[in-house]
Amino acid sequence: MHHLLPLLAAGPLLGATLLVAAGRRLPRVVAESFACAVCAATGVLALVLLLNSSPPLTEWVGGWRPVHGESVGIVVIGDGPSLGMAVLVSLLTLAALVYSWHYFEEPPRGHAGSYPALMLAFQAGMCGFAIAGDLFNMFVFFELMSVVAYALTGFRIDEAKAVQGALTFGVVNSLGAYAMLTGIGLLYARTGELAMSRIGRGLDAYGRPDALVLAAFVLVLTALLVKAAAVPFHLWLPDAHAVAPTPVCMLLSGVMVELGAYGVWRVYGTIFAGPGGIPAADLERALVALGVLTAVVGAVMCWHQRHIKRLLANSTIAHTGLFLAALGVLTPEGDDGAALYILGHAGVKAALFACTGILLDRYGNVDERALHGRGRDLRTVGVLFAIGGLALAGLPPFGTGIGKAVSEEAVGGPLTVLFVLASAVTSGAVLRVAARVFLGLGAPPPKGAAYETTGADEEPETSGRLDRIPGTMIFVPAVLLAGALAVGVAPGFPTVVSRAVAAAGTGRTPVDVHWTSTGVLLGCLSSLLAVGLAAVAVVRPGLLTAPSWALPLRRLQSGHVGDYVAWLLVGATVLGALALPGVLGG
Amino acid sequence: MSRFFRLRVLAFGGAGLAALLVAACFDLPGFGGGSHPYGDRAVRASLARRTANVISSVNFDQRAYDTLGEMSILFAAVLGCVVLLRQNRDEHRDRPEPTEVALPVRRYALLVLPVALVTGLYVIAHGQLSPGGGFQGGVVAATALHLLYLGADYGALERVRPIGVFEVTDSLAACSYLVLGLAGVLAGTAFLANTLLPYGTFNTLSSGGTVPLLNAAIGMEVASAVVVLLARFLDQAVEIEEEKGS
Amino acid sequence: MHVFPYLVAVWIFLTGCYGLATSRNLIHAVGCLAVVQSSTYVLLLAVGYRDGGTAPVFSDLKPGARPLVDPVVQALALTDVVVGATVTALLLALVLQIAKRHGTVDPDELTELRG
Amino acid sequence: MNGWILAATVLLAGGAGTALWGVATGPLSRRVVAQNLSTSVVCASLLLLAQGYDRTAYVDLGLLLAVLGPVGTLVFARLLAEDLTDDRAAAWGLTWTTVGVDAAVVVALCVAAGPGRAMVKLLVVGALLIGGNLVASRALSGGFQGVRGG
Amino acid sequence: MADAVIVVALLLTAGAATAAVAVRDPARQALVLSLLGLFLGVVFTVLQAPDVGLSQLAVGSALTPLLIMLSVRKVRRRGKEGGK
Repeated sequence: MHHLLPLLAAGPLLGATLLVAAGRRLPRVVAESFACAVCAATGVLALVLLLNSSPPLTEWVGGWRPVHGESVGIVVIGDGPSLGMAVLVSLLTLAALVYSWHYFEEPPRGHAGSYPALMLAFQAGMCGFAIAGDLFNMFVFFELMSVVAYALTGFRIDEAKAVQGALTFGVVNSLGAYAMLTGIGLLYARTGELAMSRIGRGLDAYGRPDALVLAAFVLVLTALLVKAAAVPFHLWLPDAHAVAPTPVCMLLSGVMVELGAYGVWRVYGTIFAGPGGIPAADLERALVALGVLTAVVGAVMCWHQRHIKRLLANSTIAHTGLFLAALGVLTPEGDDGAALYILGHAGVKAALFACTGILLDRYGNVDERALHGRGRDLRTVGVLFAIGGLALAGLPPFGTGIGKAVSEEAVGGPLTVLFVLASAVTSGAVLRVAARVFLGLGAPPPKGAAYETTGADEEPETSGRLDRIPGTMIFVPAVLLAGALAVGVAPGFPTVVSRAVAAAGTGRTPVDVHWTSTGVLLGCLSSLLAVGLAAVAVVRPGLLTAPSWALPLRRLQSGHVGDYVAWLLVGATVLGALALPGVLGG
Repeated sequence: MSRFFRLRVLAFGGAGLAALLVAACFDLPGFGGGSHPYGDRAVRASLARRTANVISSVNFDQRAYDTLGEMSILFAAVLGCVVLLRQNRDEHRDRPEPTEVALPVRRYALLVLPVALVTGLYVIAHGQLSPGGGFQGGVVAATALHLLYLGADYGALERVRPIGVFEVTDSLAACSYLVLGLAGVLAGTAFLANTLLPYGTFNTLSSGGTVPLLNAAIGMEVASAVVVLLARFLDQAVEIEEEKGS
Repeated sequence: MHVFPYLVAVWIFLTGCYGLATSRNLIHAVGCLAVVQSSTYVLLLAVGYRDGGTAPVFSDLKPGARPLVDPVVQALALTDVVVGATVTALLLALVLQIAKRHGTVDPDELTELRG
Repeated sequence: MNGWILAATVLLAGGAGTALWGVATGPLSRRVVAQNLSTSVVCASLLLLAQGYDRTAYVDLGLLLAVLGPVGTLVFARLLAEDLTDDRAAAWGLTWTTVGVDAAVVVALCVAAGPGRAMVKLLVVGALLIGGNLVASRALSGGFQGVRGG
Repeated sequence: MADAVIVVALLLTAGAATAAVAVRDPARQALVLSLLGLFLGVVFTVLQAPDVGLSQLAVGSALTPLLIMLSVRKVRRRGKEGGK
């Protein structure tokens, strides 16, 4: 069984190469069906492997099994979290492919296969990243998914914003990747190994952590946190996610960003968790601090957007902050909570993007103010959008709800307030949009604000504006929301997730995860708060308009690539400073 | 952000990172140190499989999965460039005027073109023996073709370079690398396992099992990918014009 | 000499970052990114160097005749070179489109995405 | 450290250092000439290093640079032709000096290698390098007339 | 003493990298970058990595400059047409 693990990356790649080879002569339908088939087959493979993943699978690619505990090959890991991420990646890619089925704008002449081929390569990159057990291999697949993501983000070359967002995305993420490679170089110098578990053992054998371990930790985490869009590495994300084609947004926000958080968990757990790595207290301080900051900044920025895709992108930032905080407390419950939250969030966020895409294709506009009341005739979309908004707040029994409840229990204390508030604010912003656009509530807002990105005058992604919404475009968000619901209601599913996470960790005993009354109450509280916020925003917009203190925060989001690079360096410094005490204190 | 503020932020971040990295440098094992456990194992493994160039053995045998990723990055980036540099709706093509090239330059280009192609092929073919391999040779061969543009003119290059063929070669070469890897799974060993072919005699062209085959696949892939890539850039720089007034 | 090559790598990394942050031309910025990347090559190969060693390539060398440098970092650096070249190409393609759509390649003049 | 490596070190410190200075400063015409010069200097040092390390396999680096280096200069000559029409980049004195150095290096290496395949390879590299250098210089001093569109 | 050539090569590389950042015009920067590629090739040779040196020379001496110069040309041509 374990021999099949590398096929999770190789399978989609094979499909992509075949599509490009035959793409010149292939009719569009055939190319897209083929891509869906390959994607689904990979998903089934990942699922089958996942069901067989206890005890965790390990595969040495090329058959270089360790001799006397030493190998020259690359190890690939198939445990619960890695295969779970691979399944999630495959499902979302399939959803994105079905969503863009036949609707996506005319492919370049003679290249009918190129868009589905890029999607398959994206899937391959993300799956390869998820199952990597070798640090350099992780870097390679990190780069693969990044490169494909840049190309897909800039896919609509006649959109000025799209190409600009894609370039910022490309520069910042590449810089992060090179930082990671520098970190790999440092770790290789110290331990002479590349497999993550062996690097960890090498560090432990060396003894106390020193500046080298700290620097390697900072550099590797910089790359992963750039991917995960933690403040202050996050600035590229709204620019890229707001301009990418909708199906790509579903993947970027739904799973690629979360892969960054997953990477942090994986790298810390296998490399830096031992006595030679970074002490747990320091990681906790660093991750929780960055997570809180990210959640706050994301929520504030989310509230102040009028460009709907940008609003959703900022809500992704806020939620990543919550994931990082949940992972950061380093308890089994925190890991379980984050895993469930990521699963639920993926479905909800992808569904919200899918609904926004329908608005874009129908009205050529994703501006909350310009669309005021125009979505009245799109009842189904409006209902889906509102449900998505509520689910974002963690309304029971959605998957986001149980994920949030478990995480809240794990973090405890004042952080619970943060979870409630951040999810309520992002959800409130989405509900505000729903009320204004689909119900036409409230007065049409006045024009003109200085420092913001409007969503007016966007080109639809279809070959023309849609008069009728194709069934697939409604079907996909509905299924995605149903999936998010299933994460919360399927009996025993949370416990299964908990078991899978436990089996991959340090052999801790799995805990029973289920809805608690506190969790349900807090979920309902967030949802109520969100509805309240949205209501106030619609009825009395004056009460909640941009207070002046938020303006400096918004000025940071300048779209200038130089600024983003400068903040990346600051982020690395801050990360180093947060983790420093444990290294100094011997 | 103003320029001044950006510089301040940059100075803060840069200083912090610089301090961290310099401190890390002093904790690194001294330059030229002797402890390379993985490297020593790789040399032994390479000799056991009779591959004379250990780097090729690492690339195409021991860590062939990394090379798969690397090849996919190249493949995806070229595909991305093809998509990003496509001719847009508001653009049209202009035939470029032919260029006058000084005679010695033209002669040199036509003379060196075959030499460079042969050099490229030589570098690919000896990849598992002496320094070189599919990537290096592929780039040389692809660059050589563009001597036609540099030394003659763009039309001459276009005549010998059917882009469609190169695109298909690019993807089929990538495909064959994957198929060679899958053969290992089908044979019941492992993905990209180099156990199907005899390892041959040390230091000959056919030594190393599947290493020469994978090397050749990469060479083809890189050469055609670079040709396609440059074709897109040349297209933009030379042929594609925007509609006036748009 | 013990740390000099590493310090050179750090210098190149930071210089490249400085150029990237202060660049007034996106093509120049992509060039600076290539500079940043070259620091990783230097670091990797410096890590793998062994005093008096030679390349582990046996076409003109008897196995065991001389000490060898680390082949693994060389394979990593080789991968890295390829990645760098392709990323440069892809980013340049995006810069070309920016030049077309915005009419400028000065990041200070790109003001569409903000807030 | 043997004589060959010492020679390469001196050549690099002197020649390549000068080339770097020339490329980084001054008018464009001077910069392209310095770029062309750097190919010759670096290629000669690579050949010297191959001999110094006693590794014939390293000669491939010199071969590759001798083939591609002038191609790189042609790229600049062609795509900067418009900028170079006003002040032509001619520095024939410098060009002949480097050609002389290259020839001396190749001859010395051939003597050291003795007759055989290695010597043929060295001669090929030398011919490509010197020919490429001269042609690239020619191209820089107005080798591309009327480059418009093409 | 055997390290002298390594030091020289590293210094040249650091110098070229600094110059590549300091030279702000992209066409001129491309010239410096091609030199940086050559010097990196030398560094790789003296660090006994001829394989990496070959690929660096193959990429850095002609391919990257060609890509950058083609981009510069396209951007400039646009600028000129816009100016008319």
